[in-house]
Amino acid sequence: MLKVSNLSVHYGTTAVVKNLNLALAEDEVLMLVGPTGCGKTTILQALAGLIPISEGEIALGNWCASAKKPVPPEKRNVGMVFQDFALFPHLTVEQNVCFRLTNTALADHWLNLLGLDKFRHAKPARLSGGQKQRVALARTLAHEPAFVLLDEPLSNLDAALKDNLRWEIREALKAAGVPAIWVTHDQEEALSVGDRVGILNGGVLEQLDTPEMCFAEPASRFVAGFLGEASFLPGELHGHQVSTVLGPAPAIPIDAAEGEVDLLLRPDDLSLVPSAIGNGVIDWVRYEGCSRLYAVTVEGGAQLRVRTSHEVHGKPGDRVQMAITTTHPLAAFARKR
Amino acid sequence: MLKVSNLSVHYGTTAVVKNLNLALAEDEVLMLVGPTGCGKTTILQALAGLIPISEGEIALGNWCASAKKPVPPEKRNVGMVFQDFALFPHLTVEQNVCFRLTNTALADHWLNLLGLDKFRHAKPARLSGGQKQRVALARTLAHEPAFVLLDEPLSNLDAALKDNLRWEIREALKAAGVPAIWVTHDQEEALSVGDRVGILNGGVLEQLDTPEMCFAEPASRFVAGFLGEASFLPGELHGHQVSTVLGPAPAIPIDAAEGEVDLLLRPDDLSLVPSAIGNGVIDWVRYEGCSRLYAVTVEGGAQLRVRTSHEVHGKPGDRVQMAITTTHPLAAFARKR
Amino acid sequence: ASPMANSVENAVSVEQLPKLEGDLTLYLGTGEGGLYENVLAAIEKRNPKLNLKIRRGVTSALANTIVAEAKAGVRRADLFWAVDSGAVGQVADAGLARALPANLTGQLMPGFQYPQWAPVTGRIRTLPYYTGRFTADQIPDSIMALPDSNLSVGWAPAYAAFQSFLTAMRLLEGDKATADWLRGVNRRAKTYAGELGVVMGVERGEVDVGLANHYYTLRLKSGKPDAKVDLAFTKNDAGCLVNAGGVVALSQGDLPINFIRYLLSREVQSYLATEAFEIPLVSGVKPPEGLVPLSSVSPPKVDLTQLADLRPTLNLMRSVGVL
Amino acid sequence: MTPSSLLRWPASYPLALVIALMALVPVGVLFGLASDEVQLFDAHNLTVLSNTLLLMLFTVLGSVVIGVPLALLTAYVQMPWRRLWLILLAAPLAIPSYIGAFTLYAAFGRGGEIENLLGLPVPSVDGLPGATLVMILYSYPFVMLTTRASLLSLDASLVNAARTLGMTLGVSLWRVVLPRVVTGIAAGGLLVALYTLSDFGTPAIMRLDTFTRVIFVEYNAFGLSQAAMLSLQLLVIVGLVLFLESRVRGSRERPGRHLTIWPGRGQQLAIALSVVPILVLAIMLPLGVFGIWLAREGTEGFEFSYAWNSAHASFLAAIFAVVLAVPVAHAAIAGRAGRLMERMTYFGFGVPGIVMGTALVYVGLQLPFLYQTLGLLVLAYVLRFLPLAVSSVRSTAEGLDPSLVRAARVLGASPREAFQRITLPLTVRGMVAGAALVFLEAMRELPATLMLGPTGFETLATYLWRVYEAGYFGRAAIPGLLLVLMSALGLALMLSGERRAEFDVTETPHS
Ligand SMILES: Nc1ncnc2c1ncn2[C@@H]1O[C@H](COP(=O)(O)OP(=O)(O)OP(=O)(O)O)[C@@H](O)[C@H]1O
Ligand SMILES: Nc1ncnc2c1ncn2[C@@H]1O[C@H](COP(=O)(O)OP(=O)(O)OP(=O)(O)O)[C@@H](O)[C@H]1O
Ligand SMILES: [Mg+2]
Ligand SMILES: [Mg+2]
Repeated sequence: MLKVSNLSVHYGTTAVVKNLNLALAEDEVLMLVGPTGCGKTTILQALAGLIPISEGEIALGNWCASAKKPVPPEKRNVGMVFQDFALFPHLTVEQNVCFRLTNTALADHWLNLLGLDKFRHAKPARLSGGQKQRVALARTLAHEPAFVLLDEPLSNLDAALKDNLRWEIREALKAAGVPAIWVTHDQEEALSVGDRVGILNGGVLEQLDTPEMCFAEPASRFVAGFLGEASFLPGELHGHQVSTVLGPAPAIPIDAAEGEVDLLLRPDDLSLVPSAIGNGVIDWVRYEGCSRLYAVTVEGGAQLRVRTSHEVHGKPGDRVQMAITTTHPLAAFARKR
Repeated sequence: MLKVSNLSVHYGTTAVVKNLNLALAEDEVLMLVGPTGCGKTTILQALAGLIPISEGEIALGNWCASAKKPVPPEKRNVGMVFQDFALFPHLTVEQNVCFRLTNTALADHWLNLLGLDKFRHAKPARLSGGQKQRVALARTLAHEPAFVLLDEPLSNLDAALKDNLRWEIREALKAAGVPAIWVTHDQEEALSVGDRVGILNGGVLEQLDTPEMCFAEPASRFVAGFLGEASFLPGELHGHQVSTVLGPAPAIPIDAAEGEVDLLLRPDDLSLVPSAIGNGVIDWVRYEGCSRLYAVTVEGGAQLRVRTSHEVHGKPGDRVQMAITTTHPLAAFARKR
Repeated sequence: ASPMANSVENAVSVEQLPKLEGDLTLYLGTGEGGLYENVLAAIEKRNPKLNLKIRRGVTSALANTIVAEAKAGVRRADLFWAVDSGAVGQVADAGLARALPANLTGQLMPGFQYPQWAPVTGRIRTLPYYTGRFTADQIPDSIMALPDSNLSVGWAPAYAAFQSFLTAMRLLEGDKATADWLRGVNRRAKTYAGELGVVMGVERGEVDVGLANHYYTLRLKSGKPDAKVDLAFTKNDAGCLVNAGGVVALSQGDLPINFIRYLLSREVQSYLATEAFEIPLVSGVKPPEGLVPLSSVSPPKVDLTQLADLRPTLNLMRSVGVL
Repeated sequence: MTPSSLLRWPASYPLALVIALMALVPVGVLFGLASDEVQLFDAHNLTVLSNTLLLMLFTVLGSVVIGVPLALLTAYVQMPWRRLWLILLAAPLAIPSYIGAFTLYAAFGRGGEIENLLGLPVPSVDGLPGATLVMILYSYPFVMLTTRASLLSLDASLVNAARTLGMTLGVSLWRVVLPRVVTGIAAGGLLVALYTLSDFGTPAIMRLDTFTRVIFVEYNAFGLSQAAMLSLQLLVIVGLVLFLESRVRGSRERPGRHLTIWPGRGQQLAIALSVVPILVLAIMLPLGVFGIWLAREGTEGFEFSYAWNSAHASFLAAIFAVVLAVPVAHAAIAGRAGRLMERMTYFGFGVPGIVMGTALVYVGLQLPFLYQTLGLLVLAYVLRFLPLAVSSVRSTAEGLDPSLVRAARVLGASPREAFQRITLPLTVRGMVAGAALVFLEAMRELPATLMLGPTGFETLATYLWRVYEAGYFGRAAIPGLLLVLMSALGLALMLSGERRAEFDVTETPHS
């Protein structure tokens, strides 16, 4: 079981990771998200022992590393899939995957599973970005680590493969009973694959909870905005009921908010019906395949986003009737001053 | 106006791009998608003149390049945003963006817009992946190309920034009236940003059409599967009507299909209601924030995917009632033998 | 032609010499263009039981090595055959040279008999001149008159042979006259790296006259008979100094001494004279072809070992600014 | 920076320190020799000093001007017989510069061989211009090889970015590629500078009064201690050059795709025509002049064992030099102290060979079991030429992507294993180039070979010198030719090793 206490990391004098606390269960998959440059890669490298930590402790199974007593990476038995692949350019795909293996059965298994069989004898330089990423993945998993770190393992794969692979990796991690920390940009990936989600902002963990809780009751506006398209609608909160220009709605106060609040609305919490006497005006619309996303300015000036079936047609400037359709309580944040 | 006729590119003896034909209007944005290794990057490099072509012609404005008479890249006035950034490591961010500019106002504009102001004097090695991508973007756009090639320009950005940037880039391209070819992995990006979408498979362009047409009437099963989660349900097609285990539905025959067909169903074309006497059994379910995605095996053995509100709860093994809810005609492909 | 071939009177023939047997290490210092390889090969051929090891090197470097070896108590060399007498003096001054038997040194011409080393061959200072413009009688016959002539001069001040010549001038004429001479020549001199270069320069007509040992000219002419260069000699001054290369015995036993005897044999001496154009120093051996007999030149009387003390000469050259 | 360098002494330090101290031993001996007599610099020597510095400066500039374009050519341009071009262009390293200087001197000028042969008057080659020309011809390959090694470990696809931004190929090479190989160029320039400082033959033959000549005069006048003192003063200049070179900072980056430039037929011809004069002057002219003399005089006395001796000793030296260079190069990358150790190994290269040789005799005499054995000769070669190996190993090692080593560590490899399996194979190219340089230099080395080899050990260089000294130039033709041929062979062998190490995208399209 991985336990991280009070971890801080500095580059020179700038703190890049501040006071991180984490504990992972036996086979838990933790998704780490956050804006670019917030320190995700840095955390993974610190856990792997690739950069020195300045404070705190990392413990896993039979080792415990601190700033004073570092444990070298090769003693940690962690696996890592690097954002920039880090394939050995002088070795073939097969040799990369078998790097320190004596029994190559597992390597074969992963090469097979990731569709790399026909590239076995190719050098990495000949592969496309996505192919490289799959080799990196195979290499890590074939070495049976006690704990896996994934730095945007799927960021260079196409959507179809990504979707399948995502679940294959998750299942493999679960089957092996290895805990993992998985960095991603993809909020869909973060919410669906992980057992828990950690949202990082400027080196600080803003929330660490189940996907459902992070999504429904974000700890901050930042988290709300980061996980899915958040719109905010002003309202008056009394107890667990809020009144807005779109009518009343059930609400959950965040950080004991009261009175003037901003209500978090997601595109699916709303409905949109074309109506000449509606309460909003379409700003823009985007086609998304199955659905369309509308941005609508409602009375009071708030711009809200709402997702409809692709069969609903509306043009910018059209007047529409908006309503809150969700039945679950909505997160309410104290109004910013 | 860009015109590509009969373009083929070989690496050694392997044809990587086969017989590509394209024409782009004044300010059109063409999204190019396809599985990894299908030749997207290769096409862009051929258009930019970075690799020799083996057949065909590329014409833009005042130049026309063929296999016999290549035009060097610097004569093409083509801007390119590279998949692997290709920033000049020995220059600062500002020097990169101003690379060949005499008037740096445009550089300032883009540095500003992309939030790079505080990194002006940093060297690329110190930036995180996403930051680098933004610099690459700024550099290309600041040089006012007549035509822009983007190789997965957003693949390393986080979701929030990606969403904004996507539209900013599109608008900038439109405002400047420059046509662009934009390679992406992200089918959502492909469908929403592009004026047209090209789906590439093994070096061949399988379909080139508006996003709506590509999505609703895919030219092949491959295209159907590539753009969004496709499920196929067996049915009997007569004219424009198909009958299935989930009942009848309107259909569009693809390639003059008749009789035994597979009906293309997207997760949003279906509804799911928990029901002890339902016609399907849940295989798995995934949380997606606003929604949940279910995989359900229906009578006859087909596995269908259906997306519901996140408020619908169901566990694997539960019996549910499935129905086709869409009113638009569904694409029907001749049954594979 | 084999070095053991023609026989001349007065000198000892190799036929009369004892056979050489055993291991012998010879340090062979070249540096001015000696070619002794054929001599050594012939001696080896004649003495199959002789195991001769040769270490070749720049003369001064070998001298330094011998001194360094002695200091470290490592003795590897039995003999040191050096191309110039200065190096011999250097080794002798370090007390490393073994005294030679009188019956050996007695074979040498008078004036070339030294107790601790044996000169093998001599070379004479000459004034090679460009025959394209000059005849012999236009060349001054006194070296000290050279600055006052209107000839352009090629020289190689950094060259050991030149420095020995200048040392002799210093000994004969004094420091002041030598310094004046240097200044005078320097005004019309062209500097070359070595005296072979000087002779080649003269042959091309780059300069009118050069200062060089005799054999460069003779060798050049033997390869190129129509070469536009010939030799002129001064009289009874440093300009026609006869210097010598020599050999030192460094280890005990008869073998090194007997080896030296071979070098002074009639056959070796005449071979060196005919093939290498060096001047034999054993009486009764003919001088090289193309060279006037020594007797007609009248070289100055100088103790060659004194020429080893180059330091004052170098200081003088520096002060005048030719080095 | 790797974590190990932050947490403790880099593993390469102790070894590098031992090697650096070893390399300093001869310099220490010079101090010992010089302490006998102290006579400092006199005013006259100022012109000598300025000649020396000018020769060094012009030679370095000229070598860069010739060597860098040739590096670009051999690294990126797809030419027919590219390996042959590379080998020919590196071959001048195998020709002793005194041979080159002498033949150039003999060929040009009034009454020179060219005038004799063609009847055309040609200007003579001597003085500062002549010496500079010769030094450039015989030392530009240092710059070419180190720059080429840097170029090959560079992400040259950035040229593509520059070209799409509207820059021509030439300008983008200039602005985007060259600034990133300044360390490689500087490393080559350093070697050229040190070589120029220590060379005696060329300035002597070209009649240029330089520092080495003063030293040589002293040495020949048996002023060994004065020569040692002057050598130490020369070392001050060496130190200055080393310092200047260490100020050059390139950017460190991840290796990437190679660039391939496809010239048309006409361009290929133009390139060939511009390269040929260099080869004519540096290789064909000396061999041709020797050939003329060979015809005039005939040859005798040459044995093929000389060639074997040359190759054998040089090969051993190349291997050992590279083995020793690896820890030194890695120490240099790891930190400041390591950098200092690396610098220390460079001193041996800047002292005139004969003085260095004498110092090594003193060293050898302390090791009687080694004295006058092949072992000591190889050791001497290694001490003299270690910088050649170090500089090329270092420049490739610097280009190594640090995340590769991290990946290996995370997969469970100890630092040692990661070094053996990742760092080492990925720096093979630099090691091969370094070995090639040492091999070529050792092939033409003279003073140490004469002074330290086993008695009777004759190599091509010593034989060449012997017949040159004796004025039997015709006999120099065969060993001269053999020297060039064998060096080319050695180069070819090593370059085939390099090809195997070229893992990146050299499998270029349409190959
Ligand atoms: N070697 C370094 N020296 C100094 N600062 C660094 C270094 N590496 C990264 N940083 C800085 O540390 C911060 C965190 O970087 P990190 O790579 O962890 O971000 P990230 O969250 O992984 O970003 P991305 O999503 O773009 O990969 C960034 O602001 C970056 O500029
Ligand atoms: N230099 C090369 N030599 C030989 N084959 C190559 C080379 N570069 C790419 N290929 C091959 O050409 C095919 C197309 O590569 P390309 O890089 O265009 O793919 P892509 O569609 O951009 O993939 P990705 O989405 O992973 O970036 C791949 O199968 C790849 O293996
Ligand atoms: Mg990162
Ligand atoms: Mg690509």
